[in-house]
Amino acid sequence: MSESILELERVRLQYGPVVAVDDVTVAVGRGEFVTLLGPSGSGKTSTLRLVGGFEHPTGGVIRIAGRPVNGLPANRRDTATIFQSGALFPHKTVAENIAYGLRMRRVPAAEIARRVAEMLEIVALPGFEHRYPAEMSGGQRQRVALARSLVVRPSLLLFDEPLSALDLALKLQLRAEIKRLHAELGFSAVFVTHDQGEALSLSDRVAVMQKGRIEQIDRPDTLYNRPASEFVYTFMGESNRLDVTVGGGAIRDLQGHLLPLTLEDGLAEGAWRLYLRPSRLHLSEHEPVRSNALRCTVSMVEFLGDHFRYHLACHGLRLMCDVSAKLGLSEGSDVIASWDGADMRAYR
Amino acid sequence: MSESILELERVRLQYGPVVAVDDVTVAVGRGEFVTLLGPSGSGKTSTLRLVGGFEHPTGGVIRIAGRPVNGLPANRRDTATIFQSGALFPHKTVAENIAYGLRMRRVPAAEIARRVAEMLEIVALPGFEHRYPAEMSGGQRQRVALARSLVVRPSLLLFDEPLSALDLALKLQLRAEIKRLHAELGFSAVFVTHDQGEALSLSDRVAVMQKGRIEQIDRPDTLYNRPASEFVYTFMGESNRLDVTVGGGAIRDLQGHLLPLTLEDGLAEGAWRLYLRPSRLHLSEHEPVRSNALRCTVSMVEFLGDHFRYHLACHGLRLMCDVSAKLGLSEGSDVIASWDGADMRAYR
Amino acid sequence: QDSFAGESLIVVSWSGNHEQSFRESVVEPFNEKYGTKVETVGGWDQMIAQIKAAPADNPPFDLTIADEYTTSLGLAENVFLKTDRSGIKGFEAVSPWFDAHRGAARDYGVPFGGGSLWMVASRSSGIGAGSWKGFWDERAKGKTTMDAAAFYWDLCVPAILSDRKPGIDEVFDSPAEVEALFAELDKLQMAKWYSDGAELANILIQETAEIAMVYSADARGFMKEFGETHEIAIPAEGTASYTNWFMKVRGTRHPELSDLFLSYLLEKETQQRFLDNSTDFLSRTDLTPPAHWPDYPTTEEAIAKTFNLFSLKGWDAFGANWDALNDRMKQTIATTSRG
Amino acid sequence: MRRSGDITARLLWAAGLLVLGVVSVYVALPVAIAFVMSFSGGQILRFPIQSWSLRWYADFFGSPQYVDALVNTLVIALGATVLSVAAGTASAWAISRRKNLATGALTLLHMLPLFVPGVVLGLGIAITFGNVRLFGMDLYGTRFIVMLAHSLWGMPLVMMLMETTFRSLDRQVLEASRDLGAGPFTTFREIVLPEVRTAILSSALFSFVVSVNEFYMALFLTTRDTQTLPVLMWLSLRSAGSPRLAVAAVVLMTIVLVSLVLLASGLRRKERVRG
Amino acid sequence: MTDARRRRTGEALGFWLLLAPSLLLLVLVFARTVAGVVRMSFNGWTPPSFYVEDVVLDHYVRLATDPLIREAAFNTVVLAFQAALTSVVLAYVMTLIVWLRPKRFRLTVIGLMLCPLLASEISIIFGWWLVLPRNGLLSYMLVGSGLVSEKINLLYTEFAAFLGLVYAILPYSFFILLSVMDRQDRLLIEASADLGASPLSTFREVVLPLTWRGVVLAFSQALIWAFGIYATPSALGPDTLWTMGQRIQEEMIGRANWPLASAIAVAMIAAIALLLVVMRTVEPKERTA
Ligand SMILES: Nc1ncnc2c1ncn2[C@@H]1O[C@H](COP(=O)(O)OP(=O)(O)OP(=O)(O)O)[C@@H](O)[C@H]1O
Ligand SMILES: Nc1ncnc2c1ncn2[C@@H]1O[C@H](COP(=O)(O)OP(=O)(O)OP(=O)(O)O)[C@@H](O)[C@H]1O
Ligand SMILES: [Mg+2]
Ligand SMILES: [Mg+2]
Repeated sequence: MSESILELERVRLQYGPVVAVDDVTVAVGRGEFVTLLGPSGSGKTSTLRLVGGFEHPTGGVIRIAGRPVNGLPANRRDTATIFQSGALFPHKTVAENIAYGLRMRRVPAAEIARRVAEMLEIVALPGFEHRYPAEMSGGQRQRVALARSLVVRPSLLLFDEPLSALDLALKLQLRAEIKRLHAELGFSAVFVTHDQGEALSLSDRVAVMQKGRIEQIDRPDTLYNRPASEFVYTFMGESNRLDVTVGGGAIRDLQGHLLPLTLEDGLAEGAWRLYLRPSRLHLSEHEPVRSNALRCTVSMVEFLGDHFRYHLACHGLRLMCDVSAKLGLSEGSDVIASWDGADMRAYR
Repeated sequence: MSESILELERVRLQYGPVVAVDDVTVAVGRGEFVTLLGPSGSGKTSTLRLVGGFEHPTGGVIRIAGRPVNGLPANRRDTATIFQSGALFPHKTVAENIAYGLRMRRVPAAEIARRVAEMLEIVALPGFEHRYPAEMSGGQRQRVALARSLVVRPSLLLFDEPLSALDLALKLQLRAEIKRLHAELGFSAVFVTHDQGEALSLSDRVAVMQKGRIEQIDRPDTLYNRPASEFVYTFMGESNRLDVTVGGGAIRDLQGHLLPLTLEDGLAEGAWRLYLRPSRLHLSEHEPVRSNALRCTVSMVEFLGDHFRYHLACHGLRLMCDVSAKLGLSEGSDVIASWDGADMRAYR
Repeated sequence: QDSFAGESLIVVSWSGNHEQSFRESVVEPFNEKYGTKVETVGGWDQMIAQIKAAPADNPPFDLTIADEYTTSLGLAENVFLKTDRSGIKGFEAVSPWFDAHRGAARDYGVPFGGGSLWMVASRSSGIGAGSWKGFWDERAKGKTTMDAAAFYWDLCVPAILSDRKPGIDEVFDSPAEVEALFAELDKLQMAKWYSDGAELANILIQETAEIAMVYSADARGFMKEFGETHEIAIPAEGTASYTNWFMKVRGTRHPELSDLFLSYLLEKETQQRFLDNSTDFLSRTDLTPPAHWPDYPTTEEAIAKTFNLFSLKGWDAFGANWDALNDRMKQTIATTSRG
Repeated sequence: MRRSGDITARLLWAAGLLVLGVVSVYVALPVAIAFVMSFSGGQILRFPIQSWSLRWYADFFGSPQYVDALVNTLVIALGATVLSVAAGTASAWAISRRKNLATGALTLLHMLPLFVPGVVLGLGIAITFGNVRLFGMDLYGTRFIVMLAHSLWGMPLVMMLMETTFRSLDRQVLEASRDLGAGPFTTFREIVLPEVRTAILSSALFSFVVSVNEFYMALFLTTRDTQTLPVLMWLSLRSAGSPRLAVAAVVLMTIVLVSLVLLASGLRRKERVRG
Repeated sequence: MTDARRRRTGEALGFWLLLAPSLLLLVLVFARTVAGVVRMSFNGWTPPSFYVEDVVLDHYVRLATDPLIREAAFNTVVLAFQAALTSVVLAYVMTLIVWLRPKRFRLTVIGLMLCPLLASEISIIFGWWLVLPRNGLLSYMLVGSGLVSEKINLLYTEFAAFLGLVYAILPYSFFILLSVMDRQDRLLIEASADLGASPLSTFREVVLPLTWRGVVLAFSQALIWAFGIYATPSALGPDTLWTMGQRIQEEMIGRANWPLASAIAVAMIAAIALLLVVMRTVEPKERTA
C-alpha cells in the first residue's frame, strides 16, 4: 500500500444532517491521475476538500504518502489545490502569486526567482510576471493558478473543476496543457469535474460519484464500455433509450410493436430500458449492416460540424444517430438503423 | 426588405474609445433563426443589446418589422430577451414571472392565467406555478425565462448565451427544446453564443463576429466547409495546422522536408498555413486511402468516449486524428494519415 | 375669571427640580383656579437664544424666567415686553430690595424670588456647611467641587470671604484685581469640576467630592436625597444670588393671561407654597420660614445681608472682561483639577 | 472542525474570541445599566440600587409632559424617516444609475450635513427659517421643521446605504423587466422595490434612530407643543439625574428595539417563503 | 440623431427629477443654513447681544491666535485619532471573526453592535457614569472577583473619555468593515493555507492587503464621527479636556457669541471636508480578480 500517494479509507463527511461524502474508499498511486466525476452535489468537491485539509472527516482515515493526516490543516499538507475560480491573490502580481508557496516554505529568493521563471516558461506565460490577475484572461489566470500550485512540487495536485468557467476552445487548450504537464512532470493528481469528456481524456482512472458514494472507479474505456450501472452509463455520454417489454421470447415497444432485437444474453421477462450510444448506430438504406436493426424514418438532420446527427423515429421510439459524413437522406425518407448487440446495454 | 423582421444597417456602437459594434449590416427574415457567434469581446452581446433597446447605436439604423427603432426604449420594442442568468424576478413565483409581460400589456387576468398555463405546458413545467426561482434548478430556471419571453409572442426573440451557465447534459437538453419550440412556434430569433456546436445545431444562419465586425454570415454547412477566413475556420472547430513553404512547385515543412501534398488550386510561392479538421483525416497502416497522405508515428492515443483521438507526429508536424473505432495501433507505431485535398484550407 | 378658561400659556422656569416645584406649587393650582391650560417648560441659558432664533411674532414661550444675566441679554436683544405694574396686584408686599438693584430694568417683569449659592458638606468630612472657608480646609483637599461652566459663581465664593470690598463686588473689578480671587481658587484642590446638576449628584453619590457648591434651584432636591449624610445650607458669611423675574416675551399672543399669571406669582399663598417646596427665596417678606430652612431671612436687613446680588450693573462690568476671565478660569481648572 | 496540532491557529482564535467577548460586554454594558436603573426606586440615579420599583415608570407615563414629548418624538421621527427615505432613495437610485459623471461630487454634497454639529444646524435653521411661512402656517415650532432638520442627517445615511444596495442589483433583471414592456416607473415599483426592501427598512430604521435621539436641533426648533423627549431629558440632566431619565431612555430604546425585532422577524418570514 | 438627443434629454430630466427632493432639502435647508452660518461668522459682536450686523474677520483672527481654541482643536484631533484607530482595530477583529464563522456569531454580534447606535447619547453617558467610578459596577466587579484589592476609579480620566468616544463610533467602523469583508472571497484564505501559509502569514499576506481599503475607509469615517461627538468625552473625561464641539456650544449658548461659534463651526466643517477629499484621493484602489 505504500505505492499509493493517497488513500481514503471509509471516509465520511457530514454537514449537520447532510451526508456529503459517504463511506468513500479509494487509493491513488504515485504518478496516477484520478478523476472524480459526478453530477452537481454528488460530493466531488467535498471529497477533494477533505484531501486538501479544508474539511476534516467525520469518519474514516485519510493517508497521504502512507501517513494519516486526519485533522492536519491545509498549510501542513503536501498537497496543492487548483480552484475553479483560480483563487489568485488579486493584489499580487503573477510572479508574486507563483512565488507565494515558495516564500512560505522559506525558499531563498534567488531560487524562487529561478523557479518562478521556469514555471512561467512551462505554462507558456513568460513576460506576464508583472501583470495583475485582473489584467489577464480567464485561461491565463487558470494557467497562473496551475503554475502557483505546481511550483511547490507537491506530492499531490488537487484540481477542483479548473476548466469549468472557461470557453470551449480555452477549455480544450488547457486540458491538453494539463495532459502534457502530467506526462512531462509525472505528478499525482485528483481532478474533479462534471464533464465526462474531460474525465475520459485526462485520467488514468475515473471515479464516478453519486450521492456522496463512488459508484464505480475504473479506467476510462472500461467505464465507458462496461458501466456498472445505468447511472454510470447515462452519465458517461449521450445515449438513446428504448423502453421495451420482454415477454414470450419477444421484445416489444410500449405500444406493443415487435422489435426484432437480439441481446447477447437473454433478458428476463418484464420491462427493460435499453441504451445505445448515438455513435454506435449505423445507417443504411437497404440492408442492415449490423446484427440488430430497426426500420426508421428520418425526422431531422442536424449539422454539427464534424458530424451529422440524424433524428430517427420508429413507431413511438426516438433514436439519434451520429454519422461523420452526410448521407443522401432527407427528412422523411426511410432508413435502416443497425447496431451490434454488444453495444447495447439493458437495465431494469 | 419588408420580408425581414430585423434589419441592421451600418450599425455602430462606441463606449467611449471602445468600438463594441463596428459597421454591422445584417437582416433577419421572418421565422429565421440567426446566431451571432464569436469569441469573448467580439461584440455579440452589444449587438443584441442594440436590438433589444438596452443600448442605442452611435451610428446606423435598426429596423424592426420595417420600422426604425433607434432611440426607442426596450419596453416599447416588440422583442423579448432571454438572458444568460435567466434574470428571473427572484421575489415573484414562476407564474408571476411568466405573467409579468402580459400584465404590462394589460391582458385580462383570465387570459393571462390561460396563457401562463399553456406556456408552462410548452416548456414542460406544469405544477411549478408557485415555486420561486430560488427553488428550481438552473435548467428549470432557463425554461421559465424562455416561457416568460415566449408568452408575450414577440416578433423577435433575443437569446444572450442562455445555455452557457448550464451543465453539458442540461445544455444539450435545452438546446433541443429551443430547436423544438422554434420548429413548432416559428418565431424569429437572434441567438448569441460562443459555442460553435450550439450555433451550428440551432441556426438557419450563423454570423461569425470578431472585433465588433461580422466576418461571415452564412448557413452552418457553408460556414464550416467554406469559411471566408482563417479566423472563421479556426473558430468553427478544432483543427490541425501545418506550417509550410511553397517553392519550386514543391511543398515543404519549415525544416525543409518535402511534403507530398496536392492542393486543388496551385498555391503561390511563399509561406502558407494549411488547416485540416481532425475528423477529416483517415488512418491506414499500409496504403493511403485518400489523395493526400503523410507517413506519421503515433505519439499518443486518447480515449474520448464516442471516439478516439490519435496524436501523430511527422517530422516537426503534429497532427490530431479522430476515429470512431479503436485501431490496432499502439503508441510508437507507424501509420499513414490521408485526406482529400478539398478538406484542406490554405491561408497565408 | 372664567374668561380665560381653556386658554393656554407657556411659562419657562429653570429646568429640573425647580421646574417640578414650580409646576406643583404654581402652575397646577393656577390652572385649577382659573380653568386655564398654563404649562411650564424647563429652560437654561439657551432661552434668549431660542427667542432670538424664533420669529418675532411667534416666540417659543409667553413668559420666561430671567436672572440678571438673562435679563441683560434679553434687554440688549429687546425680546421682553414692559410690564404695567398698575395692572398687577401684590407689589406692595414685595421686598424693596428687588427693585433697589434693578435700575431701568425694573419696568420689565415681576420679581418672583431669587436663587443663591448653597453649600453642601458631607457630615463625615467634619467640615460642615456653616462657612465657605470649609472649601479651603485641609481636610477638603481633593474633595471639593464647583461649577466648571458658570465660573462667575465660583468667583463669588472667595469674593464673599474677601473683605476688600463689600459683598461680592470684587468680582466686578478689572481682571487684574479679580486675579486675587483666582489666586484663592487656585489654592483649592478639586475632586472634579462639575458641568451640570446631574454630574454634581453623581459626584456626591460616588463620594468623589464631599464639599460642593450647589444652586438653590437644586438644593431642595439634594436635601431630600442627601439630607441624612450631608449638611446643606447657606454659610454664615452669606451668599451670592440672582433674582428670578418673570418676563413677558415680545410677540406673546396671551398678554392678558400673562398679566393674570404675573399677579398670581405675587400672591402670598402661591409664594408660601413654593417656598415650602424649595430652597429659593421669594419676593414677599410676609412668608413663614419652612421647616427645612428655619433661618429663612424675612427682614429687609437679613435679606440684604444674606443675599449679595450679582446685579445688572455687576454684569455690565463683568461682561466686558468675560473672555479674559474665562481664559483665566481655564488655567484655574487646569491647576486645581486632579484629572 | 477538529484542528489538532495547530496551536497558533487555536491561540489566535482564542484571542479573537476574547476580544469579541470583551467588546460585546463593553458594547452591551451601558445599555444594560440604563435598563436596570430604570427600575430603581430612589430619587436620584445611584449605584448600587437600594430599592426596586416601577414608580418612575408610573411617573413617566403619568406625566402628560413626558407622554406628549414621547408622542412628539415618535411623530417627528416617523416624518423625518419618511422624508429621508423618500429623498435619499430617489437620489441614490439616480446616482447609482449613472456610470461616472459628477456623481462623486453629488455623493459628497449629500454627506456634508452629517459633519455639521447639531447646535450649529439647529440654531442656523431656526434663524434662517424662523420667519418662513408655508401655506399660511408658521414653519417655526412645527414638527415639520424638525422633521426637515432631522432628515438632513437621515437622508445621507439612507443615501449611502441605498446607493450600495442599488449598485449590487442584478442589472439584467431590471433590463428583463423593461424588455417585457414595463416602463422605468413600473420597473422600479414591481422589481426594484421588492428587491431592496430589506435595505430600505434598515435605512429607515437608521434615520428613525437618528431622529429619535437627536436633541440639539430639536431644542432650537420646538416649542412646548412640539418638544421632544431627548430635549426634555437634556434639560433635566442639567439639574439632577433622576431615574425618570433612565426610564425615558429605556422607553426610547424599547421602541427602537421593538421596531427592529418586528422588522427582522417580518423579513425572516419573507425569506422562509422564498426558500 | 434627434432621437438620440431626445432620449438623452429625457434621461437627464429623469436624473434631476429623482435628485430633486434631496437637492431641494440640501439647497433650501442645508445650504441656506450653512450660508447663514458663514455669514454669521463675519458679523461683529458686542456683548451682551448675540451679534451685530457687520463684516469683520475678528473671529477668524481669534481662531488662529487664541491658544485655548488651539488647545481644544489639538485635544479634539488627538482624541479623535486615538478613538478612530482603536475602533478600527477592534472592529477589524470582530468583523474578521464574524466573517470567518458566519453562522454562529453573525446575528448576535450584529445585534450587539447596534446597541451604541440605538441608545441616545444621554443614556450612554449615564450608563458609563454608573460603570466607571470608584463605587461603580466595574469597580464592584473587579473587587468582587478578587482581581484588584481596592476600588478603582476610571471616571473623569482621559481613558474614560476615550472609552466613551470609541463606544460611540465603534458601530460605524464595524459595519463598514463588515461590508468590505463580506465582499472578499473566502477561497483565497484556503488557497493561501493550501500553499503552506500559516494563519498569521495568511493574515499578513492576503487578508490585510485585501481589506486595507476598507480599513482606510472605516478609519476616515470613524475619524469624522469622532470629531463631531463631544458631549460624551466631556461628560466622562477630565476637567481639562476641552474640545471644539464643546467650545462651539459654550460660545453659542453660554457666552452668546454667535459669530465666534459660527467661525469655529465653519473651520471644523472645512477641516472635515478637506479630510474627506484627502482620504478619497489617497484611498488605495481596489483590485478584484
Ligand atoms: N458547507 C456546507 N454546508 C452544508 N452542506 C454542504 C456544504 N458544502 C457542501 N454541502 C452539501 O454537500 C453535498 C456535496 O457537495 P459538493 O460541493 O461536494 O458537491 P459537488 O459534487 O462538488 O457538486 P458541484 O459539481 O455542484 O460542485 C451537497 O449536497 C451540498 O449541498
Ligand atoms: N458598458 C460597457 N462599457 C465599456 N465597454 C464595454 C461595455 N460593454 C461592452 N464593452 C466592450 O465592448 C466590446 C464588446 O463587448 P460584448 O459584451 O459585446 O462582447 P461579447 O462578444 O458579448 O463577449 P462575451 O462573449 O465575453 O460576452 C468589448 O471590448 C467590451 O469590453
Ligand atoms: Mg464542486
Ligand atoms: Mg456577451
